[in-house]
Amino acid sequence: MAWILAQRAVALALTLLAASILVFVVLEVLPGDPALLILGVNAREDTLAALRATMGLDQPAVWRYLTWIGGLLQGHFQNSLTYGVPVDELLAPRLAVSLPLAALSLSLAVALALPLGVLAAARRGRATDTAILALGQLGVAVPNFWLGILLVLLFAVTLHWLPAGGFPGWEAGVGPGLAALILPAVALALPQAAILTRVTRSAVLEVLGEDYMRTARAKGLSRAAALWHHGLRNAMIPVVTILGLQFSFLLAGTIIIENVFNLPGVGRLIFQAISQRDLVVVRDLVVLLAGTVGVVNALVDLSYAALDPRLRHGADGARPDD
Amino acid sequence: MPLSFARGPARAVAAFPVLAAVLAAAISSWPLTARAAPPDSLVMGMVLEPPHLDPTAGAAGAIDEVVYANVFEGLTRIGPDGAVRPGLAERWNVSDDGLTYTFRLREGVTFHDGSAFTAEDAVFTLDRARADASVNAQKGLFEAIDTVAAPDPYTLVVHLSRPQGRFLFNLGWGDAVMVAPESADTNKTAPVGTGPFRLTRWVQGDRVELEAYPDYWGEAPALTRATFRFIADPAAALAGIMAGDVDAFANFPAPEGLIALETDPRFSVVIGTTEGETILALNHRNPPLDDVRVRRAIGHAIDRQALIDGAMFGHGTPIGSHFAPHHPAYVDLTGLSPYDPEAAKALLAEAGITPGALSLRLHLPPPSYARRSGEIIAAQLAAVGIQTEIIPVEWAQWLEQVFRGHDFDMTIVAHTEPLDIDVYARDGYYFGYKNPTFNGLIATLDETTDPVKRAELYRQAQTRLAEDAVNGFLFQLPKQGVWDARLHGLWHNSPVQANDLTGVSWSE
Amino acid sequence: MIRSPHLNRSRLSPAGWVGGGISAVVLGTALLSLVWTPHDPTAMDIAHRLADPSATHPLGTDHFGRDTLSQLMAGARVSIAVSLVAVGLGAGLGVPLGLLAAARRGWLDEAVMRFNDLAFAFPALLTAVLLTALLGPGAINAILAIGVFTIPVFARVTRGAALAIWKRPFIQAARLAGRGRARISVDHILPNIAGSLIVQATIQFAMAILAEAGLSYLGLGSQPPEVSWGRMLNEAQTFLFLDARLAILPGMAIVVTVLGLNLLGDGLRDRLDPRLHARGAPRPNSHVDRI
Amino acid sequence: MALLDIQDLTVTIPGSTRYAPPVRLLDGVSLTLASGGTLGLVGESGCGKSLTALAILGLLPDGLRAEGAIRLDGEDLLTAGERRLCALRGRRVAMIFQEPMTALNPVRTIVDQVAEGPRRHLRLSRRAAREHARAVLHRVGLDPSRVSPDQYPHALSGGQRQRVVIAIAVACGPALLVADEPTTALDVATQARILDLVRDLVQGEGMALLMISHDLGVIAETARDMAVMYAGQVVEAGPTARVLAGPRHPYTSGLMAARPQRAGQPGAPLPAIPGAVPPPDARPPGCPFADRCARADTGCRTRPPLGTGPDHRHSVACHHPLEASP
Repeated sequence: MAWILAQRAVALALTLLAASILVFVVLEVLPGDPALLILGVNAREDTLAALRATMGLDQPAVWRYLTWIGGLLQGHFQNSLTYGVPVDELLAPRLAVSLPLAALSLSLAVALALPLGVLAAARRGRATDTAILALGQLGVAVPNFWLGILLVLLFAVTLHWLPAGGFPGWEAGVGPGLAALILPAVALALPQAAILTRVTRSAVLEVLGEDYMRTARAKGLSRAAALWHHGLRNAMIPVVTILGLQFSFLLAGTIIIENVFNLPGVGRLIFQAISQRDLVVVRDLVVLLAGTVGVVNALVDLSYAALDPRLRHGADGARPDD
Repeated sequence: MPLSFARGPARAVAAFPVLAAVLAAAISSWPLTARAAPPDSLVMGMVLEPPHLDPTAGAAGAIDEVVYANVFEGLTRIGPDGAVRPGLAERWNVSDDGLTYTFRLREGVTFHDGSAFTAEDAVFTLDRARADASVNAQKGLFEAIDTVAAPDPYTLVVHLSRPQGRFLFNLGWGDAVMVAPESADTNKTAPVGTGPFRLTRWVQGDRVELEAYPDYWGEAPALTRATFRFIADPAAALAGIMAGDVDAFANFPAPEGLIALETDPRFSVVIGTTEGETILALNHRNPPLDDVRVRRAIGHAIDRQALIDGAMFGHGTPIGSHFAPHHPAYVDLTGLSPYDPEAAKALLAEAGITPGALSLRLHLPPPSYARRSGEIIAAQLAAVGIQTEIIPVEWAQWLEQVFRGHDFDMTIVAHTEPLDIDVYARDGYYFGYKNPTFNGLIATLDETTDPVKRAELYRQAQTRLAEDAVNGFLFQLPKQGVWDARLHGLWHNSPVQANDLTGVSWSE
Repeated sequence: MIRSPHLNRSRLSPAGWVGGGISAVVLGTALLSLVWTPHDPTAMDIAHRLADPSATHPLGTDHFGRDTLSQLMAGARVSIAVSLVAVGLGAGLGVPLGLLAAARRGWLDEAVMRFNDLAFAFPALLTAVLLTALLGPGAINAILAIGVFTIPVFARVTRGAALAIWKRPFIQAARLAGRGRARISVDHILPNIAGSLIVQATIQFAMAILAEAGLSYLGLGSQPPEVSWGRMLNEAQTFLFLDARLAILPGMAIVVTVLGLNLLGDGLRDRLDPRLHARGAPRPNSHVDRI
Repeated sequence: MALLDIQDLTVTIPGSTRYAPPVRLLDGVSLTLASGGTLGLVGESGCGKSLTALAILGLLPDGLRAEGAIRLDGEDLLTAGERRLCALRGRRVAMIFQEPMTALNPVRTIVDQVAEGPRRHLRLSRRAAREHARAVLHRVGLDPSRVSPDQYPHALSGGQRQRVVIAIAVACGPALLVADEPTTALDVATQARILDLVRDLVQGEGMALLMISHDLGVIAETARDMAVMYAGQVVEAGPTARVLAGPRHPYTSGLMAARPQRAGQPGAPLPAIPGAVPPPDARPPGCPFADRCARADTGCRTRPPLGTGPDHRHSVACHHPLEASP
């Protein structure tokens, strides 16, 4: 277990190192001078030079990379070029939007997909199964941003039930906050749920064909009891794998969805920062996101061990999937 | 033999989506249509968020749109009509040679931190703006200043090195607002000015909240709270104002959205003027754009009305030169470059260009007026045999590649600074226009203070540009104001980029 | 869990046929748009903008008065072209990489897999956004951005399928006969995993259509005067209150296309993918003592 | 009254199209087993032995149809409701499976899996069920000092796992124990010990045993009566000693001839009998064994044989049975 953890940590560190170098280099060659953007068309050469100096842009690239990474390792974030405040201060209020959004859509997706997937598997080949499969196919094909637009059209423009976009802030209360997040969360969740439903269905079907399910039935357990007590935990392994993979899609999805719904979250911040050439914010966010994906993948691996005792001792330490 | 799944658990699993639906219904029952703010407060929507809140250290118009006249004040201020009015300077004298300005400052003015505003602060402000290490985006405004002195706490004497006709106007810009030495360096995030409102909170990416400053020297504003919300997406902006989340947009981002709002009695839609001349800038450095016949051909190829209809949904005034139509010195020169594709083709032929042989790049910055106009112009140019490659760019790239790098053929941009016809006299300016006669006109203008003579010089300058077909002159950007019909006192026009809230109030 | 012995595995399922039909129609429309559209998809007629559907404009016009039907047809062309080239790029690099990794194993295999992990650690869209910010928006760069993320998918699938084939006796025999690893990869491995690859390509193609739409929606895909479904959606978004039709139609085009490709992919998977019998789907006879 | 009485059990799978006829997997199987008795069911792989076992437990795969009657204590299981079947499974009739490697849930401890039946059927508390399970595990030879009941299956050897499977089956003291090839997946030494355990349990607890095996040796050691199945039908049945001493069906004799080879691989063709079991959808109209039978004539290929025998205890379904030995 400890060995797996150590392996994971080293891999993650290497990934992050590669990611940081990659993003730094990309941003170095990205056209657009942040100082010029701040000072605009009437800026004079001496003014620009003065601003670049205050932003530290006149230092050599290697030095800037090292001070950046060194600072990050000590938990010290540099100041955003546009906002002039440390990135973590900028990030905190954004996370207060993006994290609840991600959590909401993820739990929505899971709450929809697991029961539907199990139901479809249990009713395999019947009308219920066919309907769920058809809905799933449709869900996979719908781009989340278009779904977002449709939801706005229906619930905001036509019915006036929910706000079309924007975020009132949590200080306005939990209710209005959640109300602002519900449509974006649904737009993010439904396509994910469609994929998850299909995975759950086939995982449960596979488990239903396992010998130990028959053993359980031979003990006198009903189909449902056998599925509940013996099937679900085994079926969860591929589902958790896909959930982990989806997390990265979820991050990407929030970038688009936050733009559709005008939510001041991390996704909008990164989009803004790229267009404003706020190199400091972009590189911090990219490394942060890559790190989050890495940590989530590691958590997925750990959850295998929680789900499957065979992996706890590293006996046959391969992933059950693949 | 029963082979189906037992019924009980099927019902149990089916309960999950039901729960979710109930949860959604519970949330949706929250009151959402209530007006966003009580009558002594205002939520103002803006398209762009200011990068920071110090108008003396950045060019972004959004900074001024939040803080100008609200948080920060200058010695003079620009009124809604564009005229210079007294600000923190109660009155002033100008010496006969036009070189010495003596300002009498208001007494009893305090900064938001409680410290008094005196002539020492004014000296500090002006010296800081023109210092070597200055990061003022409009350092050129202070170029003519020779010395600044404070003989007593309420008197400020400024000596110029040369007469400058627009000096008092310049002092009314956001870049010239008064700041205190103690807070100058932190104004970006914690602005400390002398205005009627002070900052209470800034949620980056979302909003800036202001509240009335109780010790304001002047008449207290009717509003006690004001919130600026940043909504970049036009659809979200429309939804926001429809839902009452936002009370006003000084400049609504999408002209098509106005169609729905104009017929709605809940809203006032006021189309005003801005200082934004929208032009199709041509790079004179790149042949054949150095050929006046080609530039004129481009002028004839453009159907301004189609442009205004298609890109701006009918809002906007066609222009024939680089000058705002609402200015007294404006001359309508659109007749010099009427829409005439045949004339355009003839001119191109005259310049030796075979149809389809000329291909030009068109760099388009992000605003929708530019992107949409670009698409239409590309189609119009194609009709006279000029191929166009559309290259959308972010502002950062536009500034570096187009504005400074001069690596472009054509671009569409609105020049939003007031009375900025002088940019055509600048050496090495991005479109590369060179005309000694025009430069002479501008030099004379700069030193002329007599309004009548200035107007005449402006007319000559406009005509010169139109005759030289320096750029494609498209239309004056409208100010598309939309607000709750019960709101009063918002500016109808925008002579400077500002949302002055001092006179805003709710009827009821 | 018993499959009838009568079940004919060589036939496509009805859903597969539907998917194939939809894909064919979309492809046909794209090809047709090369030679004929009801109107020039880029021709503006500002006087007749936002027109409702009529005899001249069966699906109405957009904010510049362009014919929506013609635009949708031309959009199919761009979506398919971008996706096809992107998937071709991904397969063209990913498949050899996967074959190589499976044939050589060792450090090369390890390097390929780590590269995969790295690619998966980055949110694909974020990288695509960065890439287009770096290179400028446009169809070519959208292809690059999408293609880059298709490479590891193909590499992984190829490697997995190839490894299974390498263990087969006939490959061992070929090895003993002195054939080189490269030869075996091309002559024996590739034909045996082609089914899986075709299925994967179909699915990736659908993903690429979605990705292209997403990039174009953000304004990072193909540029005017080229028409694409994603950009049509982007442009339509501000007209939501005026004319929802403009936002609904391109979205439906995307959904139908992706749906068709996914159905086709699933149908092909049932028919072509041998791994189906190994996992994921019901195992025939697992319960019954070999009837 | 017999404990288990199977009459004319036929299991069919519907045709893949509307016009295709249903395929018969089991064709008129009749078996009886008295309380406390032992019955062996033998035949090559694919003869329908396991399907018979699953039919008794009511665990036929989805889509299969069973007709005829399976009576347990006089109660017809084919018409019983699912709820009733759940109450009987594990309590009155239990089953030992062939593959100990896959028959156990990998994510639950063995004591958990053994305790589940008692908790349900014997209405024991969680704690009492676990105590019971520990005792059963000890009874099947898993000494708690050597094999912790809190282990997961993957930590156990094949033989140990099969003991757990047996423990699960016998935990509630069923009247009928169905053992489906319980030793096939095990090595020879372990096979013997597991067989001893099964025999010991059956005798000790007074259970009836239906032993299913392709191995005549296993049947000879454990069953007093036996039935030989071929292609979904019972072709010969009688007291084990009599049948083995004088097989009357050519197939039975073929099986016996093949015995010394002990085909290790299930499903491998028996060397003494040429050909293989015909698949269910390709059975000949007459005697299903006709194609492999040296004694077959044209009548064998067209007319199905009827069950006959020298007396009612030893029956055979063959047109040309071998001579009964004295």
